[in-house]
Amino acid sequence: MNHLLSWIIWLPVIGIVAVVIIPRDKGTLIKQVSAVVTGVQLALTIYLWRIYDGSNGTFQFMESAEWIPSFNISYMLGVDGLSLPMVFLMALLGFLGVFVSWNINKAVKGYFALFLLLNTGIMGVFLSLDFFLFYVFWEVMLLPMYFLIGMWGGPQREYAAIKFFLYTLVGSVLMLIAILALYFTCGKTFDMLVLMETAPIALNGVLWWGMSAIKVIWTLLFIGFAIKVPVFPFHTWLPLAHVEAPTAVSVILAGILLKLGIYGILRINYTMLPDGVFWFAGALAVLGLINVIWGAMCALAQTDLKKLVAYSSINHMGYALLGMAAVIAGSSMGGDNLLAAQAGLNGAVFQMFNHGTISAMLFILVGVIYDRAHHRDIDGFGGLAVKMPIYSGIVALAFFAGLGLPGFSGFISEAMCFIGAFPVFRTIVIISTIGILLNAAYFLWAFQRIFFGELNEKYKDLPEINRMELFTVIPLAVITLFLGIYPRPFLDLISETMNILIDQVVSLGGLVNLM
Amino acid sequence: MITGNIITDFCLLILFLPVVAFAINIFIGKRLPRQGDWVSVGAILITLVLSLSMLMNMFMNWDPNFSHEVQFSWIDLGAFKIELGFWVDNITIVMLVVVALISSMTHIFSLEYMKGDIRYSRYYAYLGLFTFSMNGIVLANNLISMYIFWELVGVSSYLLIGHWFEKNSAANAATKAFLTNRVGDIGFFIGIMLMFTAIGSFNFQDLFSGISQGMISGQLLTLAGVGIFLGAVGKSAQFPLHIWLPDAMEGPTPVSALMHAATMVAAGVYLTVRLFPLFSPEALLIIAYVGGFTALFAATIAVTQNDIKKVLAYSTVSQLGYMILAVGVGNYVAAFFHLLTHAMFKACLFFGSGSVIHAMHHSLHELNDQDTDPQDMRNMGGFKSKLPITYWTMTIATLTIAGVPFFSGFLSKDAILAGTLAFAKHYPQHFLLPLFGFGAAAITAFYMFRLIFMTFHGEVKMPKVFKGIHESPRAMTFPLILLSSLGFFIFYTLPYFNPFSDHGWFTELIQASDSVVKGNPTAEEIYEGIHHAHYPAMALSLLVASFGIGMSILMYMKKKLSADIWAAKMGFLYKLSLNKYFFDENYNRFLYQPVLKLSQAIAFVDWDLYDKYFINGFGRVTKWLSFLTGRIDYEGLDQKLVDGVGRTAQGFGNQLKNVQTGRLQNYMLFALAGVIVIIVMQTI
Amino acid sequence: MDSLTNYLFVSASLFCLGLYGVITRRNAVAVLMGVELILNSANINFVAFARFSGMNMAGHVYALFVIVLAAAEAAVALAIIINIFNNFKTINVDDVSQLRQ
Amino acid sequence: MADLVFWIVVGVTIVSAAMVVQSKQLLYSAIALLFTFVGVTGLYIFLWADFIAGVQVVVYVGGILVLIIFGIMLTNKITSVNISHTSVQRGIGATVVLGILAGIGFMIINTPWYQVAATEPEQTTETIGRLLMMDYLLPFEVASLLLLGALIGATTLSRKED
Repeated sequence: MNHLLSWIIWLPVIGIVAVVIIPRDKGTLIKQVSAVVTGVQLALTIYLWRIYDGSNGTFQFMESAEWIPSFNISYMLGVDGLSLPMVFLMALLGFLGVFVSWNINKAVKGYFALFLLLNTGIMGVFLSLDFFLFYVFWEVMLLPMYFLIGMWGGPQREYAAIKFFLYTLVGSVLMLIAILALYFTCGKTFDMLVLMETAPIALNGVLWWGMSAIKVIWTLLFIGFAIKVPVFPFHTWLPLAHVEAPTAVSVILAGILLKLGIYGILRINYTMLPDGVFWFAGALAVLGLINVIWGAMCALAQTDLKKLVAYSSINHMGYALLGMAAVIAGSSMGGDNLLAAQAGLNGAVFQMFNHGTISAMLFILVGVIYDRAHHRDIDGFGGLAVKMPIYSGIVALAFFAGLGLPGFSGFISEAMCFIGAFPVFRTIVIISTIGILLNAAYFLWAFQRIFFGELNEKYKDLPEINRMELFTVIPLAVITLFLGIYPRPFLDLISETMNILIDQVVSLGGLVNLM
Repeated sequence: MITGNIITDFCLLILFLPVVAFAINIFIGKRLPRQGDWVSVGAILITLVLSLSMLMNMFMNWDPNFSHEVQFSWIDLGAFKIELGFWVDNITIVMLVVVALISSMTHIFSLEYMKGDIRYSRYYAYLGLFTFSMNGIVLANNLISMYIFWELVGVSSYLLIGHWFEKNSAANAATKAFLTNRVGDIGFFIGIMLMFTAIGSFNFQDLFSGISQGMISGQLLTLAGVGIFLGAVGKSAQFPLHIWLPDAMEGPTPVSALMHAATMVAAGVYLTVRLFPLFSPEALLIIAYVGGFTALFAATIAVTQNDIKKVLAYSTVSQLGYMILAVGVGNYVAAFFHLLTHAMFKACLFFGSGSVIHAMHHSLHELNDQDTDPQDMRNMGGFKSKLPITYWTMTIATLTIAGVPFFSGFLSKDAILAGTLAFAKHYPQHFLLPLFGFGAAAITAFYMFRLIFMTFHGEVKMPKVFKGIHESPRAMTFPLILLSSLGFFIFYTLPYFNPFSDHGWFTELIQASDSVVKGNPTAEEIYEGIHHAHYPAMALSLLVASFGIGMSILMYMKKKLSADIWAAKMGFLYKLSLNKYFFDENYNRFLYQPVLKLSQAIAFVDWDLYDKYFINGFGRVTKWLSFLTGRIDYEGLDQKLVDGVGRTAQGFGNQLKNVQTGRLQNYMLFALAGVIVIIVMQTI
Repeated sequence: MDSLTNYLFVSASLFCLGLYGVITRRNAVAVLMGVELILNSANINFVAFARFSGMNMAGHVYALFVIVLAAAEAAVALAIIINIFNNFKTINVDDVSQLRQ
Repeated sequence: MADLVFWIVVGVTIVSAAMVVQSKQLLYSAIALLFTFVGVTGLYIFLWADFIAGVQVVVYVGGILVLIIFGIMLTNKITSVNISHTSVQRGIGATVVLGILAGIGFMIINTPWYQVAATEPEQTTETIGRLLMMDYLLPFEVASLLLLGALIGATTLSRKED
């Protein structure tokens, strides 16, 4: 397997071809084919995980081919400790997503073709090392998402889809400008590896309109990625899109798409604009704080279960932002506190992964109850624990994982983010620990309203969660639990890459004060 | 003689056997014979045996400095490392025995008490989880594992308190317990972060040595200490986070016994005991005041409660306040001693109350009476004859808690009070602390006997119910007998037999270590102070205890003083106490509701204002702009400018129309003429 | 007669005459004849250039193709003319002005 | 001698061509066209293009001309002797055409033509055949397709509608 990464990216495209060929009326066959394709993809990523050398944090399994040589654009792929967990997560959620979508009966062919295309787009973003390719995949991913929300979504689907699309499009336009700015200032190349070396030097001291070029590019890229994360003022597409999207798409949206933002910031902003990291870290921490508190407060007030989970995503991403900001602790300005930098950055990436599994679990579970009761009003249930003991047990597990209970992976990553950010942003972290409490408050309060108390007579015949649904949730629960008890398999895999990243930021950045 | 690796193995078994039982019961418990209770009971009995063998080993070693530590690398990122592990010393071993003992008693007691419950196997599973979490705290050698199990204790208590979740009150109590604990946990976590940032390790020994090297000191250290203590405030239900504990009585009574004697609430005290060396003098002072105040404050509430379990609940809060107070004045060994004795008698009292409630419940059930509260002491009275075993065991436990000589409570309470007295002697400005202590002791004696008298003595209040009361089965009386007998002083003073001195294996094997913070008195100095305060404290405590008991006898047994008249006389105070100083109401009004309102306001701002007007505003502005540009484009540009061009062109066209003959040949001619022109021009 | 220019002049004359016919004639068949003249003039050029550049036979081949083309063109054009005649009863090009505005 | 014959041939060609475009009678034009074709054939012979000359006779004289005459016959009632055959814009047309002729003539005279001397080949048919079958096979096939297309097209177009 010399082209393992290419296979992982393009396998779903083969699936699309197959799905398109299969006649319209054979819905089950389409679903089976999609399951097989994503299953093979998952197997490949597991294989990739196994043969990836964690002790060497650099890019591995590189592939490179000329694409548009006149603009120095190439087809370049590679995987490191930052992208590998995301690739695995995508493959896993893509595979489970097929089973979550098993109940889809409207335009099955189109749905699964788009679903697979989404898979390819996201995989491509995570694996491409060429900036142009990155951008192309970024846009490829957008389109199926738009249609998936817009065609298979809830009652407000068109509004949600357009909102999502416009929001993200604004982000990608800003990103494109930044990409081009980097291209023209740093030796006309889209090669990320080259840019990582040249950009910090080439941009040093460059002024545009009286402002440092680094600041300009950083801001453009940051807004582009922040919309995806979503960071506080750019977050309102998320609840709507999550609520309106079909379950499997919500799963992908929360599980993977949000990670693209942070992945982009770490992969591009951090490596290419290390000076900007020092300029922006404080703001990043403040935004993290706002995300944590704002998201939690909004979640507390929700009566729609899915919206609650959506706001919890905003809340959880705040922790990752805090952890990311901690990287400056590693520099001489931050007190040479390498411990904090490592804890923060690893925590942020771990948090990304954990939020991927946990929120996916939450969305699947919300989907389960929605399928049965046809509404998601938290106050409209009551006492379901009597009727659905297994379901309530799993929801309890997911909620506890979501509120950062030790024993679940979310706890470790949140704790690491906090511990990492603490030395540099003491006050901010102390305030944001309130988030831990609010986190527990909204989850437990919702849990109590849905499952405790007297059984609502309307739902005395509600069927228990079925096998197919259990099958989609259990792998996620097992991963969450396993990594919560023993996180080393994950952290050993990423830590070397994070060390390289810290080194890049610390050694190249923060040396000059930006204008 | 067990050493080294074997101890590690024992600890691993003790830690993980309950959680294995949990896993078995939660997944397949329902399908096992007897719903799998034997799995849990078996597992906990094995841990009890293992703990006891470790205790025996401790006796055989007789080494006050025994210490054993193992750890493994949990997270290793290069520079950032977290190592989890065990730290076993004599305190750990004693605590393990307490946990295993109380937990196994709870398991046995529940066999009868919970018989026929709809979620019987789940109940046993949760008990296992609870025991596991507590053992994790006991064995922890670092702040992170401490915190992990700390939270797990929280979640197990959530599950158990909410066991009967069909009742809204139980569901509320569970959520409240978890959230209140989380408030404390936040402080704990901040403390952990402060410590780690300064010292770079989570390990207790590293922390101690780091602090003694001055890596963290002054205000920061105080802050870290207070933060960690806040965790204990939450778990041990100290003022002002005590509110969850009385509500937690919604859980099954054996759970209350487990929670209040050995696990949950003991965790907070255990934490402060474990980390005593790192508290700065200022932090200790805060601890002392919080503890002392809680002790008195909770006792005053307990006086007026009528629910038998509520009385015990506030009594627990009060007793925990005692322990915290002891830690605060530096006498942390006494605190741990009291934790140990308290575990026995409080478990016994809860089991006793459970036995009473069980009997009441059955009787009411037979009468088909749904309205009478089986926990209300006003419905009881004269049960002495019907429940002899329960009566005697509870009386022994009450004597123990009241601090009557020959019982263990006397010794441990005396040690605490001596510590406070010595402290106040040294720092006369803190004279309040011993006052808290002695005041609470008096009130404790009073309300505990009030409980005994109201329940077991006096006239029968409800004859119908009374008729149906029967002594509980053996599985329930056995723990009562065992635990009440452990209330005798002898078990704590061996190999000595002086009922007025706590000198014994405990004091010999568990010795205070010095604080690592400069400015704190050394263990030696504290010991000296206590030694001098020992006899005055003993005399005083005997005095207040007999005062309390005497008052109680006068009021509730001899009826010489009417409780009602006194209540009326104290009017306002009585009301305050009865309503628990309106804490829940005020928290609700000034904390929960405002937070909820704020959250709704924020959500409204986020969704209905920010998103709808600001974000969508962009869309609207764009739409308006596009409309405007559309207008400009069409009416201005298109109609005037572009069409103007068009009209001009039309004019020309009209002129040129004559050229357009429509004859192909004409066109060709013109084309050729053009060709000629080109040729000519080329040539020129 | 062995001079290239002679042939070119002949060809040019034929071309111009053909052009004149195409421009001036009203009868479609006559226009067609003019076209044939033009094609012939082109052919003369091909063959003449072939002869005076060392008997390059490619010119002959092109001439051949032109003839083939002319035959096809004539056939189709006449068919169209007949069709037009059947529809309009005239073959005068400027009478057939349905497309004229 | 050969020169004389050459100029006679040239004269016949040009004069008959002029008659084609000038004659008032369409039928005369057609007959004049025949002479033009024959004259061009003569020129081909002077140019050592024996095969092309043969093709010219066969295709033009035997094919196209017959076709044109058929066309004339079909589109004009055979009884009407005077086939309407008028011309338009003669004056301006002649001027323009003369202008073009002047231009071309100017060009012919002033251009330094590339010339290579050659001997008369025995025959050209074989060479042309080789070329057609090898170098120009594709155009050849395309041309045959074109012819086929034209054939079918012509048939369809002229078919009387049922």
